[in-house]
Amino acid sequence: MTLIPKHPHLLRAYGDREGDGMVQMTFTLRISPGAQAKEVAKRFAEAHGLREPLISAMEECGPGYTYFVAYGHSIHHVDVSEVDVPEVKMEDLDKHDIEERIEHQIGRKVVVVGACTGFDAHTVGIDAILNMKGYAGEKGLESYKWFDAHNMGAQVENEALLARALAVGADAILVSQVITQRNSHKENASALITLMKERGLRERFVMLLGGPRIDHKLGLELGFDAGFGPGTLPKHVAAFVVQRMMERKQ
Amino acid sequence: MTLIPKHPHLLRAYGDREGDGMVQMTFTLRISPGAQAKEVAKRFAEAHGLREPLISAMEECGPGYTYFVAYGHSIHHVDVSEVDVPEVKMEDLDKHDIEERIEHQIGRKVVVVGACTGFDAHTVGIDAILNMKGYAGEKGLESYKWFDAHNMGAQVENEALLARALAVGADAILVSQVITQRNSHKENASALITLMKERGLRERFVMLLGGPRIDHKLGLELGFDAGFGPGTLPKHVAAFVVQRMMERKQ
Amino acid sequence: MAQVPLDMKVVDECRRLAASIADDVQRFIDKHTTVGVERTVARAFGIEGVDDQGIPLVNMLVDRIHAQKLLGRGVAFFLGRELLRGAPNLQDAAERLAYGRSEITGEGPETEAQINAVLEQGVKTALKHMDDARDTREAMKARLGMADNPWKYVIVATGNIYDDAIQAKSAAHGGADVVAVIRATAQSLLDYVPHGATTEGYGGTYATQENFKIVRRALDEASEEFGRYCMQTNYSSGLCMSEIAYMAAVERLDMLLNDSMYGILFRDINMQRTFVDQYFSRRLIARSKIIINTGEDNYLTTADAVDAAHTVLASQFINEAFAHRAGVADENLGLGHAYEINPWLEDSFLLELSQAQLVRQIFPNHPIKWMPPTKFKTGDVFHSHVHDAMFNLVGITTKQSIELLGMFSEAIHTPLLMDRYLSLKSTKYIYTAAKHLGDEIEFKKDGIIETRARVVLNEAVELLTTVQRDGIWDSISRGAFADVKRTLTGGKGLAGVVERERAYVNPILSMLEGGAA
Amino acid sequence: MAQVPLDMKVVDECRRLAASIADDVQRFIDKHTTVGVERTVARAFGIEGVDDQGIPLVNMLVDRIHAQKLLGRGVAFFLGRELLRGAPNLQDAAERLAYGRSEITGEGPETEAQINAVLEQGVKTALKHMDDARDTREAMKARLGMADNPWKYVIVATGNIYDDAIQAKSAAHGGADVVAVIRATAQSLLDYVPHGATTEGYGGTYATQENFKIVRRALDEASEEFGRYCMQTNYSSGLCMSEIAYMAAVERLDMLLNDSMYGILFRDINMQRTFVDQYFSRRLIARSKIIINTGEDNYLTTADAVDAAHTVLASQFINEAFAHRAGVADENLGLGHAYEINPWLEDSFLLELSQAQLVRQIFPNHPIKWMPPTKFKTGDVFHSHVHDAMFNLVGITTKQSIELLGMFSEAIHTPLLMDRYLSLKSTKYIYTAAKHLGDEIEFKKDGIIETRARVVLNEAVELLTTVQRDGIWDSISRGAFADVKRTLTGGKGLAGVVERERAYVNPILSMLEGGAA
Ligand code: B12
Ligand code: B12
Ligand SMILES: Cc1ncc(COP(=O)(O)O)c(C=O)c1O
Ligand SMILES: Cc1ncc(COP(=O)(O)O)c(C=O)c1O
Repeated sequence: MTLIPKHPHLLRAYGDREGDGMVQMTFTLRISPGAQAKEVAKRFAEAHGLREPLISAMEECGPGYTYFVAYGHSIHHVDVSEVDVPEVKMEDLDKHDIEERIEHQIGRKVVVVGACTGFDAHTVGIDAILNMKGYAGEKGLESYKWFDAHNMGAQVENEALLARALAVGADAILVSQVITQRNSHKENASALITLMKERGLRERFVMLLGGPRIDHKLGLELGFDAGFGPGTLPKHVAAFVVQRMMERKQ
Repeated sequence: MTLIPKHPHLLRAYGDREGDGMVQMTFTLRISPGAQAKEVAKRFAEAHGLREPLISAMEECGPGYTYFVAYGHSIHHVDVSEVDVPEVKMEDLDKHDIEERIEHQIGRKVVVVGACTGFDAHTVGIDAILNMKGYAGEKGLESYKWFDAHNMGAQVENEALLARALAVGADAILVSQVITQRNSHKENASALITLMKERGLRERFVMLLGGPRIDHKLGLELGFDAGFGPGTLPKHVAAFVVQRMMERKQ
Repeated sequence: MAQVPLDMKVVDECRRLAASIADDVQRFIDKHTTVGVERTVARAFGIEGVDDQGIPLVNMLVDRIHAQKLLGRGVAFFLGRELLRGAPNLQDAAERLAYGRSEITGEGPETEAQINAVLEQGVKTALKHMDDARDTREAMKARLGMADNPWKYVIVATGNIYDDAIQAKSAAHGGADVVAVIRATAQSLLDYVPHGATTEGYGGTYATQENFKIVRRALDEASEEFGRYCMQTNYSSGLCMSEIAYMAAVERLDMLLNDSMYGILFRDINMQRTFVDQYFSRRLIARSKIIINTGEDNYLTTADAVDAAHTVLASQFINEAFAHRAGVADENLGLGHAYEINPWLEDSFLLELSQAQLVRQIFPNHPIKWMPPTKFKTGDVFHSHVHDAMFNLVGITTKQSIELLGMFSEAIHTPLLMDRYLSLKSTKYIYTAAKHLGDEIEFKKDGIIETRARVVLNEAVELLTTVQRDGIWDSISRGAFADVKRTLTGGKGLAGVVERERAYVNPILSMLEGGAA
Repeated sequence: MAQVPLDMKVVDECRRLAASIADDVQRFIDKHTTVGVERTVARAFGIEGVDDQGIPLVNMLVDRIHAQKLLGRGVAFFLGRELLRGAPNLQDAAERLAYGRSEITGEGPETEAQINAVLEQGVKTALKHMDDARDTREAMKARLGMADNPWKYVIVATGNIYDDAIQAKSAAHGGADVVAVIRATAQSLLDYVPHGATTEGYGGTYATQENFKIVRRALDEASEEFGRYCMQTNYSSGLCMSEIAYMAAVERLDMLLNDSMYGILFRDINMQRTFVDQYFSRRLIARSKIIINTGEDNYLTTADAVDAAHTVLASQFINEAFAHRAGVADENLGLGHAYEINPWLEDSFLLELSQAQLVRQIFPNHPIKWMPPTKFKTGDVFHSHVHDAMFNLVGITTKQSIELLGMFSEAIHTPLLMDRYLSLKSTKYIYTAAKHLGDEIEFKKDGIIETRARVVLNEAVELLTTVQRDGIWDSISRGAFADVKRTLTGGKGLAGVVERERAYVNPILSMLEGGAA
């Protein structure tokens, strides 16, 4: 079924053929399975813009609750030409290059402090970036000769993090946020920026935010210099920090 | 996240808490994975009415094509009070009751002819209803003393089916349609009804449509007396035919 | 290593019975030809083209001869005679016969020797065409290398050959080793092969020579790009079984769905027609070293997979016997079976494991084709995906050769691009995570798994005994396989079956049977 | 039956080393108490209520005594003394102490014998309360019957206890045997137990006595409706470990997450505090015949599951030794382990199978708790579902006792209603389809699976040898478990640890240690 003629910028969902708009949806409604429930589910799918929806599964997933699988031809599209997303811009340097650059262009160790803040106790991400052990076979910043990396671990309060950063004269602060329930990651992170601004300290540090649901766009929105998501490697972080320090120097 | 106050008739999706509207979507877009693709996918999800969409998976599923999994809070609802669906109305009779009824109220064997029509070669469904073997441990109409069941099998043309029904003096015609690609099930089935109407034969037979994507609503829409979907048992069909024959008598 | 006990005496007995069953049919085959066989001969002689109605020249040609009740002499006879009578080449000869004003007659002074002589070059060219394609394929395989077994086999079925090509390449990108373009619904009932590239098909795409080429090109590109030979397959079955086999041979397909009885049971094609057609198709296949996939898996969609497991095994022996008679080597004999037991049955996984292992051991050199769950699939795509995972696990554990990957949307539609991607991803995970499981476990003596294997083998030998006693013709009419009954003269295509005359000429077949270069 | 070879001499050596490690700590435990332990004693005496700030009376009480540096005498001492001095009952005694104007002092004429005598009734009531709850539970279990192992354990985590109750019932409807209400993020760091029904929590719901009651009611209903006893569990861990154990005991919980070292490693709670608290909590648990679930599975989220497998096993021996010292019987000792190996590692499934089987055999009478993959889960929910299926397969094959079901949305959010439903459905399928797989297979001698089991056991005994040599305190500070390092005086809650005075009074503990009725 071709719903709309092809257009280079207009992206529609692709199932089996260009333009078929096929998407799959899963949802639960508070209704018991039956002919009426099936019709309700169809209309629910239609409300999302799915044409000719097919309810392929309808199963009671709790007393009075039904789980549905729907397929349908989505009428929606996105104009790609309108979507412009910030991406972290930096050279793809390896550990060796980075170390060289620090040695020759900064001439002293770069100091970073990292923590998983608030009530968040998920340290695996920040450890992956900072600790010797590293991530995906790549050692963390602790292993860099020209980095001085402090990892404060989990459940660190913003105040404590800032105090430590000042105490060790950090160049960059690395914040990890994993728990996203009720947007706690956004709140924690922006609270730190607010705090720093109040104290006139925001510009003193390169601020990095990271976590499984963080991307560069969100990092910027929350007032950080960058945001890093899944798959980040220590060298990406190192490269970014050094590059940003150089930029600031100029 | 409560999006909209509860209302007894207004059904919203239920994820973890009443009113959260959480739904899951999967789709493919012709774009390579990356920050831009993720944003495009988010907007695509938003276009369907998903608030705060989260793109939880983004993987290249073919050169230049990306598969996405999205979660989001759907803003849509369905007003259940507006949804009124026809359901096959009949008594829940068992084989024994049905046999008795035919014996005493009709007094002769009920003749049915069934087929899987058009190019459709999926006989398992119609066999389940008609053949001795039956379905889900329940024997088919062939096993009924008071039924005379003719199963023409697969790939039967509408003309041939009608001719046979006339030849054996059938009371009911049973059509099975399994293949739904490009709506071929609807086309085949309604073509039969058109043909019968042209010949003034529509009212002569109880007409039943069945198949995995058939429901009563669709059966009626296509001009049949009833539509039967997944899980139909031979006794349902027998009961319906007998009941409809009695109704007509009156 | 996980092995079930095998009573080789019973296995040998099965093979002996199957041989006798096939021999009986082979005697029939050797006395008959069909419109399909003759059209194939014509195609092999390079005759091509369609008229303005889209009817292939080979159909016009053969039908005309058949209308005169002369097909028992073989189309080659007439083509040769036309050459002797002055046609500049075979194509021209065919056109003269097909469209010529004068009626075709059986009489003429031409001797068989003359006919054979004048066709000699045409026969050589025909075979060279096939052999060259085969050699090109084998060279490419050798150069690029093949994936380990089980090969990951996926289907594409958009209906539009150009979309198919995109999806085929995407499949290869996702790790597929074999790509099948599913055929348009009911093409098998057409008594001709459609022509050219096609973009409209229900439930699949028409098998045409041009379509074969388009997908082969896409997969050749994929093979080079991904550095691994990617296989292509289609269907040599239905009323044009042997024509498609020929087209596949010259277009370098790697596999073909090709069964001695599938058409009879599942497409209601006449059994005489099918047996004759399958023989010729397999002769071509054997020459081209194409792997065939037989269709026993289908039995379990109409019959119960626990009760009818032995019918699959019995049929595999029969398919093997037929294939041997057509010169197909064991290593190209992909016997089919399937994971179709009710998944909610207690220990269903054990029963599947048992059957898969049994088949593996009985046919150790055969590229066994293992089919996924379909019948018990529902529209719950999540659960369906898990069901397929268990199937994959049996596949890797019992070391199946070719595995058709299950799709989580099986009960809904032919696979979407992402369905196939996810299926490949899941399969790669299972194959990796359980790579050596089969080598690492053994089955308990006389346990559920061993016992089941014994029972199935014993039931198979019993069934074969009955079939051998009654003959396959009668057995099929009693519903021995797939719970389906077909009669000797029922079904489609019987009118296209012709007794060979004594002077039947078919130099292509002769060469194939002779096995000469 | 699938068994890995077990060198019982090595196993015995592990137990001997673990005993010695635990004995060393037990000497410390026996000399200390904590604010948590004392609050628990107060709760057991029936002291309840919160002030207008929501601060529990037991906290005010204990903190006030602690502020006077008198906690080493035990809260019971002061409560008893207050009774002797005229308080009409224990509640009143507590209020006088907590809110009274006059300073609390250590001096007084009251003898230990007098104190114990005046508390006797209170102690009896306290224990009866617990014992009654236990007996009610055991009777209900016996009447309704329990599901077969592995028990299907699922979590609910809406943050709102009323939603939790709905979801708990839905889970039971879908086949769950055990329902855990996940605790609100970081409750473990609160040095008090919140009060009443709660409707706002991040990542889970507060563990409060009222919340326990609400879910127990929902599960009692479910048990009756579905004709099968449905179990409830929560967390006895963090700074209020023993208080929660008491609350769980009287509210008829069936299981508790309770580990001797989890708080130290994963919540950075001081180790002295944790060791003392866990002992008292386990004394209560033992009395109530609650099944504990230890937390070794967590180690594999921070350390690599292949490299660190032996740390899990070593820790299980240590947890067992601690539990024995607190009177917990083997049949209530649900040692934790997990399926956390990188799924893309070749033969990862075999390694998981090996480890699961090894643990099963080493702890044959223990209700082993088996945790699903989490760390390698991604947001690809389809693939995640398959990953869980393989976990389920190992669970049924190796006959784990309690299986926490994986959720396909693990990497995204706490489970939605449908996620849990689908997980239960998939698990039922695997448990049924592969029910007797474990009985039907054997492992190849000296193969990958056997070798792995041997290696893990040997590495565990080596680790235990080191830990025994250095003591657990030092070992933890060197990162022996979970790749996490903690120091003797670091972490939260150290200020709440108090050396018992010679005249320390804790008649509840005495009774529990004495095992009297
Ligand atoms: C391991 C784990 C735990 C471990 C944590 C151990 C530890 N010390 O870290 C334990 C078992 C203790 C745990 C506990 C809990 N967890 Co937990 N946990 C996980 C799990 C399985 C994996 C997380 C992980 O380690 N990922 C691997 C790392 C390497 O990935 P990453 O964090 O994305 O890091 C990478 C990038 O994001 C980036 N990055 C990360 N941080 C930073 C920082 C900077 C500056 C930069 C540049 C880059 C960067 O680089 C890293 C490498 O590429 C996830 C589920 C999942 N599969 O994602 C749940 C999960 C995160 N946990 C969850 C929950 C709810 C909890 C609990 C609250 C449950 C409870 N109520 O008890 C508790 C409490 C924890 C607390 N107070 O915070 C939820 C969160 C739900 C949500 N979306 O809010 C999840 C999603 C599970 C679930 N479905 O419920 N958990
Ligand atoms: C078995 C099967 C086959 C068998 C059929 C054997 C046979 N003789 O029937 C074989 C292997 C031959 C086959 C072939 C093909 N199949 Co097929 N097949 C299936 C499969 C796996 C199961 C269908 C089935 O038997 N269900 C069990 C029966 C009992 O259920 P049922 O039909 O719904 O019947 C019940 C009710 O609906 C009702 N009912 C049905 N009919 C009637 C009639 C009346 C009057 C009444 C009252 C009730 C009633 O009662 C029954 C009992 O409750 C489905 C996938 C799936 N899991 O659904 C694909 C499926 C239906 N097949 C499909 C396709 C595309 C094909 C092919 C076209 C593929 C090809 N190109 O080669 C071919 C060609 C067939 C053709 N020309 O029609 C697609 C259809 C896609 C679509 N939506 O259009 C499916 C969905 C698979 C897929 N994902 O691609 N198939
Ligand atoms: C051997 C064999 N041939 C052919 C087919 C299908 O072909 P068609 O539907 O075009 O006859 C199948 C179906 O799976 C098969 O197994
Ligand atoms: C033994 C044990 N206690 C407690 C917890 C979690 O509790 P909290 O995060 O509330 O400390 C876990 C986590 O899974 C655990 O394994």
